[in-house]
Amino acid sequence: MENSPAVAELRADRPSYLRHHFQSVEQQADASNFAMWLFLLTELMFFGGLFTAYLIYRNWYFAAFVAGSHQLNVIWGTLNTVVLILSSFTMAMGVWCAETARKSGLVLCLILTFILGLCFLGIKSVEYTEKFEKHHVPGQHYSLSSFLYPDTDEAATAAGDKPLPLDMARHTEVYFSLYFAMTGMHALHMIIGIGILVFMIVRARAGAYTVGHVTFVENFGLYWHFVDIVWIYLFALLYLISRH
Amino acid sequence: MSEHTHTIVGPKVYVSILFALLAGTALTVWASFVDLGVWNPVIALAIATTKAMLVVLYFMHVRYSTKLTKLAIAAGIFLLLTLISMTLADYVSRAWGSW
Amino acid sequence: MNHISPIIWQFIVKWMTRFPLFPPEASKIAPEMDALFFFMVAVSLVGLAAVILLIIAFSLRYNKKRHPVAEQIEGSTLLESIWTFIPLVLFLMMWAWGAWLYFRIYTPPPNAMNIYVVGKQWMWKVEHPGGQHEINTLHIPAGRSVQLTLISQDVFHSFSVPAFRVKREVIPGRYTTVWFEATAPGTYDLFCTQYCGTNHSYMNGKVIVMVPADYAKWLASSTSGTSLAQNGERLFASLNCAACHNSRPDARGPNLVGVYGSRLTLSTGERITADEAYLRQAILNPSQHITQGYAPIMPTYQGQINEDGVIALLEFIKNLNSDYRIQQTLTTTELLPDNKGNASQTKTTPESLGLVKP
Amino acid sequence: MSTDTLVTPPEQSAPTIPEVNYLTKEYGLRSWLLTGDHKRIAILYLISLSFFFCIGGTMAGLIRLQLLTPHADLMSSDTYNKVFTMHGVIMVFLFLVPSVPATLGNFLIPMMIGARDLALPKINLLSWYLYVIGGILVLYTMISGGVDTGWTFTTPLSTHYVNTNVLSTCLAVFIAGFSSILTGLNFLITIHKMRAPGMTWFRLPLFVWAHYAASVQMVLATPVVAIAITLLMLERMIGIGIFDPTKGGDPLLFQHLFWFYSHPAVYIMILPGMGVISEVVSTFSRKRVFGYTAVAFSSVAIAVFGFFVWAHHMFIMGISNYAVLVFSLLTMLVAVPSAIKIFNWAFTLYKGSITFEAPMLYAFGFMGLFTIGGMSGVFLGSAGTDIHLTETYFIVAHFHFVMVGGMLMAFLSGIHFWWSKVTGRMYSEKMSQMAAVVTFIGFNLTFFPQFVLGMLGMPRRYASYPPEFQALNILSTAGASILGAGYLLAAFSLLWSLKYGAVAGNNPWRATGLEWQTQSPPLTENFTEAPIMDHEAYDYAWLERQNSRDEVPHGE
Repeated sequence: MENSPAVAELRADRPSYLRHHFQSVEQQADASNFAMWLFLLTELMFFGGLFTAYLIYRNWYFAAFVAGSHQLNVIWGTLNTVVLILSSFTMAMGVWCAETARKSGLVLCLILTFILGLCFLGIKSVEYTEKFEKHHVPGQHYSLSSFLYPDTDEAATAAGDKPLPLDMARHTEVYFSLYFAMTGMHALHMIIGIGILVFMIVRARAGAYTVGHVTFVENFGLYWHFVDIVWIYLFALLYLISRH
Repeated sequence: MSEHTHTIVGPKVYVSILFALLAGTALTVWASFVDLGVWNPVIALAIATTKAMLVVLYFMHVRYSTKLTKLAIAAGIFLLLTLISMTLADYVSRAWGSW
Repeated sequence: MNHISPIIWQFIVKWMTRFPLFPPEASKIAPEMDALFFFMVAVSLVGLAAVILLIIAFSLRYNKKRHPVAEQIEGSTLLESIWTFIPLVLFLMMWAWGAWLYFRIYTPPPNAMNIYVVGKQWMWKVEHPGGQHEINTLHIPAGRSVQLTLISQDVFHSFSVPAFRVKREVIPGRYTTVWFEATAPGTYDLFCTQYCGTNHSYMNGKVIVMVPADYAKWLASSTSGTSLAQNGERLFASLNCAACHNSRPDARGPNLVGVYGSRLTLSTGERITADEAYLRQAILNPSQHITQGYAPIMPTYQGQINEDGVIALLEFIKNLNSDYRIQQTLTTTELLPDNKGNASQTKTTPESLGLVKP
Repeated sequence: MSTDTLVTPPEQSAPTIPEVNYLTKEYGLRSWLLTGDHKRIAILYLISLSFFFCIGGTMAGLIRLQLLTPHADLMSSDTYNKVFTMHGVIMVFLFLVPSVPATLGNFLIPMMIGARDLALPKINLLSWYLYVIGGILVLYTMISGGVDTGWTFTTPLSTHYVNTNVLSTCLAVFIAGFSSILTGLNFLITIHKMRAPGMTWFRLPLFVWAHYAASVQMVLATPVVAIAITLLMLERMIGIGIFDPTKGGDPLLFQHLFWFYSHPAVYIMILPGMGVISEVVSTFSRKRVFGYTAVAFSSVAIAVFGFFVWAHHMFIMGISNYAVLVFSLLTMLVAVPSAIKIFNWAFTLYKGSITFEAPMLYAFGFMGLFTIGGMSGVFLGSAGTDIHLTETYFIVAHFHFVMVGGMLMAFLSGIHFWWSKVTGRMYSEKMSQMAAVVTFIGFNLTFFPQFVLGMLGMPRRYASYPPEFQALNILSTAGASILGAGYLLAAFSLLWSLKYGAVAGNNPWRATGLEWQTQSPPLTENFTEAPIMDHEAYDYAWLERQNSRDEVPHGE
């Protein structure tokens, strides 16, 4: 048992973060990078179910989807898109800082990303509050008045909505079901991401990611960018395509 | 995957992508207020896809990644499109009636 | 052993008669279904026999005792192509045959008589056009194509008559149809085969196939006095449908006379056939089903009439062949359900008409 | 039956269990519950899987007892509904989906490709914990009143018409699904990135190919059921209307999303079993698998085509007739690769040198039963016959032939085959051979009558049924008791061996896989030095050369 693997682990050329079952740092980085991509593919399919539902019901209840979409605030939506793109940029810069071993730059980028993420959620909660107050949250208290009597509703008047027939107005609930399901799932991913960011900021300040082992930062970057991409599509589908 | 060499993408690329994304956002918001009929959703989705491509290729480094990563992403997107198109095909052809 | 065998024999005979191994073929489609079924059984048996024979033969010939040293063989492209190609051809045959059968079973002939079936937890309500209502039984004549128009009031059910080899999912919010032509008079099982909650296994009944003469007698003896169409006419009157659908030149709604089965152009430009499914949608979700040339002013009746009411209305619309009946709904108050002195023998309440209680 | 053909490795006259191995490296509960070792995690999975299999099996027993008589006299129909739902949920999500991958796959894939561990050991452990959490939620559901939606959670029944614990069950399925995603993800990365030098794709054992194919499906299909179930839970909790027909939603959309996973799920269940059979048939014929490439690619073909056939579960449910045509055609295509596999296994026997140990008997059982199960699937894939046969006992018999006759036989075959690698000891050959035969007989007696019942039209999920179906149901219940006895016997043989089994040695079957070229039970690191693959898979000539040199390649 002299040449037992325990001995091999202690070889000098193995950095401390290289786990025992990998042959080289490259192999380890490759594997975890690929793992992250596979995980993102599962996320893609997860949101894919929602997009499928969205496309089907938009085809069925076009008028309801247009009217529902008019209830969303494009300014908030655009602002959120910009915030998220900026956070994606700061995250990408963070990855670069980690790769080039710039510790303070990394910490700064992560903190900026964190703040921008919170901004996004803040804006989202403003939007949700608006929906809640107007009784546009699906369920027992769902109200049709914005769609049956658009004159009484600021957003609908601004968009020049005509009153929807009752049967179509009822289907706006499907739109808002999808709106809340899609943006809710997205926001959930943001919240998880922000949680991980806090953890990373603490670790980055301790210098964990600037000694050559940057896989975690890179993988988190992938996750964050993916969340950004989902939002790019949500913004187009929910806010924009029924706007004119 | 011996072809893999870890490419570090620099700030210059990131900044230019950032501006491209912001420009895309401005463009898509502007386009959405112009009445283009059936082209509105098409343009909105085309711009969204372009933005997503930029993010995937540069922010997510896929342009510099291994073939394996590219293949995996292609497989995922293909399956996503399968899910959407085959399900939609049922819904669309239901309206054609029976035979 | 001698004194036991007759007992066993009797036992077997009794079992075979009491417990059949094959369902009766009681519809025109059943032999066609069984032909494909037995074709598949035959193919399966051949395939299974091939696999089992190969295993047994090789096990006997090439076991360790007889054949101590294995010969390494890489494979054979010829064999691979054989067992790719032959199953593929057989499966494609089954696909084509099956698709043709599917087409036969779900495409009713044009002259089929129509019966409505409403599924709800946990019973089948059958409504004949003549006004006969049944629960968990379905009387039909032999030798005539019968189409069932099925809908569920709550969850998924499935209408299955094994002796006819037909089955169709009963879906909430949408009509499905199935048809059959019973060939042999008798009583057959009717099952709900889609799991639908606690009493799923009690949601079954009988299909009673009668010779046409008996069926005519049954129809006469079990009528409720008002046909579905008459019920629909009352509903039409009480919902004041004729205010718009009155076939006058200045009418706000399209003329309904002869609309059933006709080709319509919708306001979206789409061309559709006005079948049961379309008419139902036009009553419940009118804004998506506006006929070209009319304003989208029709209110929805979702929540005001239940599935029975929709069926009655449909039956009324289907049987509309002159303006006269529509005019009558405008002028007579007799038809209104709250009129106590109406001519109908049965007491009519809003619920029995198919209106939902406010 | 040649019971004594068990081959002792030539170089080991009196093998002993090595003192240092993955089981003895550390002791204590903590060393198990916090382990990153894929082999220990496999054992954890094996124990928890067996536990849930026992519960699911008990439910199956109750179902069969209930159906002994036409009336609902053992249980009320309400209880019966809960029992069969639990049986389905436990067996599908907690047993069949993780069965071979999480136990044998976990244990063997790193060893087969010459790696020290799966790529992500912590994720692997996490997947077990998720599995356990899912399992506990199912147990909670069971104790707190059960759930009666059927394992398919059909909307709107599950959203608006039952008052049982749908939420906790759905959450359990969601979490168990996550566990399955993580397992599949781990396999994919490991197979891609961790292969030993010289281990090219076409030198991989077919077991690994099959797991690769199944993993692709786990990773890409499972999230779709996750979103379907999430929407279902949201609909139940706060009343969103995506599947609710009264709000304009389409309940068929739930079916689409549910079956988009649950059809590939049956391939997730069966493909790893097929991998086991490839190994076993090759080893006990002492011959390379006939048509290695064809078998490897047929696994991939099943995985790919398996994604495009989901709507064949909805032929009578009101999808468009055109969709029926297309999905029926694709279903026929996916049947072909399975036929290819069966014939290749049969021809692996050709000119072999066959012995009949228990794993081989189970494998023969698999081949026969899977042929029947697969062919009956064609009956259901053909749109016309599907109308009559679906939703009856025919479909119950069909998937039990594939899942129990196929998957469970393969699982037992694999467990017996690799038992010596896992524990270092041999099971009792006679007992296990008997168990294999008893299981086979019991299985056929249980499920074959159900084909006839299905043709007669007996609907599934019925607590009581018309009396003319009783005879066949009695037969089925009688068979189930024999089947149960077969399982108990197999379990007894395995458990008995833990204490009394003969010490097996490194390679009792003289098999060629890398996992056999190391000690049993293996070291925590699997190999003392990184193995180099310098021969093709199933190269028995190479093995002979190694043995004639009278040395064991690794693990002295």
